[in-house]
Amino acid sequence: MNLLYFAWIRIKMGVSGEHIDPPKNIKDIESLIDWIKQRNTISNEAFSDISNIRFAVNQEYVDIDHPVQPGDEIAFFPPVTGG
Amino acid sequence: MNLLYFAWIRIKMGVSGEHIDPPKNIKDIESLIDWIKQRNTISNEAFSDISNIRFAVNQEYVDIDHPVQPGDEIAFFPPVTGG
Amino acid sequence: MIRVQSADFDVGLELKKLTEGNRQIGAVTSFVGLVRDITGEDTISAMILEHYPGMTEKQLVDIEYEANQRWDLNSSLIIHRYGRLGPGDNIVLVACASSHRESAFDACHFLIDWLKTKAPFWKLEETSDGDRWVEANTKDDIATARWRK
Amino acid sequence: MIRVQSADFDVGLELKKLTEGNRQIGAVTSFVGLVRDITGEDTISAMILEHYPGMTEKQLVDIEYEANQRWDLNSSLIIHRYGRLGPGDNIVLVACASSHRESAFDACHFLIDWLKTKAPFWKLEETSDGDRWVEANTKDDIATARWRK
Repeated sequence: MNLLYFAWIRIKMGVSGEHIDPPKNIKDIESLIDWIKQRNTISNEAFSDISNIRFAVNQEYVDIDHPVQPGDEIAFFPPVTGG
Repeated sequence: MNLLYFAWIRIKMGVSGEHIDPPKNIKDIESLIDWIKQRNTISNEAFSDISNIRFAVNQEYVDIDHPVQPGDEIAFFPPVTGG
Repeated sequence: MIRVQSADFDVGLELKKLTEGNRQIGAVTSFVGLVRDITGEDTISAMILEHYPGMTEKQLVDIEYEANQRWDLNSSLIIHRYGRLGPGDNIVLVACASSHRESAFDACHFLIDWLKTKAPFWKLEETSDGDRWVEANTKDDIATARWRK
Repeated sequence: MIRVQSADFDVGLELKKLTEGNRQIGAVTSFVGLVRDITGEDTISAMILEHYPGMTEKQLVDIEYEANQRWDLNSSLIIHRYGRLGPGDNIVLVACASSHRESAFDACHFLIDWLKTKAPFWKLEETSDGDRWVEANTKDDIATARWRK
């Protein structure tokens, strides 16, 4: 599973992405975030306000209950400000 | 009084304009048109369908009951098709 | 600014001049009208744009002034050509620059809608079926009417 | 066509290419977004546009496809820059060509509204008061929502 971070989430995490191998019980974005947060203080802090975070799985916008599986590219970022 | 004709009205009239000195009883566009028409067949034909003619007095759009007076620049043309 | 001319215009250059030196501009919206080679069923070889010199400039100045009263624009431009034009040729350019995109869009749309019904131009098309005066389109009147306050 | 690039673009050239050889095009509407030197109370010295390579292109392709489904366009173009930009620099160009102006206007407006809420870009402003991430604007969500069918 490849995680990608953008904008201030990238800054807070200190990396632009990471390859992870999460436990089997992680089935959706929400449980993935819970797992990311419990790893260390930095991750816990970066994901403290989920209302300001958007998610994409394999480059498509998804909701927090969207399923995730091994091999997915999962991105976390603030609301976009393009244009 | 200067009359100007544009587009198919110009073609039908055979001139792009004329200087006229109409009788005193001509007070508005409507009576001016009646006077123009009674002069000859060409003018009568050119102004036969007033619903397809628009009017401007001194370069501003006006309605058919708009007053006219000596010295005015009065234009007759079809509905515009600019842009 | 408004210009009525027979010469062509360079859209890129005109847009550049419109924003030059003003860094409060965040949005530029433009409309370019071009001569099409077919309308309805006939092929068009040329279009002659006749206008009413003097009144045209007056109407364009008025229309541009109204757009600037209604929307917060940094700058605006209307260029309208007259004379003989061929398929693919530019006819008209309308451009509006503003801090924000909604003003730029609405003002530009307003201007071209009003030009269609207020600018004293008449189009004569030279077609395969002979010359033909373009008739005013009631759709244009409807488009203009929606801007009435 | 869509392009995501750090290099600047030439608006005049891009619009010319958009209509070249197609004489059914009667209307070209374009939007250019530029970096402003002030937002709110702070002076901006530069803006860094970060994006999500891969997803950006995918979203732009999808948005352009939808516009072409909804409106009868002859051609369309989206160019979005990324990287470090200064005040007055071009950020984005959206252009739509059509036989008629309403399609060109609506499609162009639709595209920029959707870009604002769907294209995965994030803006970091370097201001006199320090660096600051630009926050998403609820006005943009509202502008986008009105295009929902």
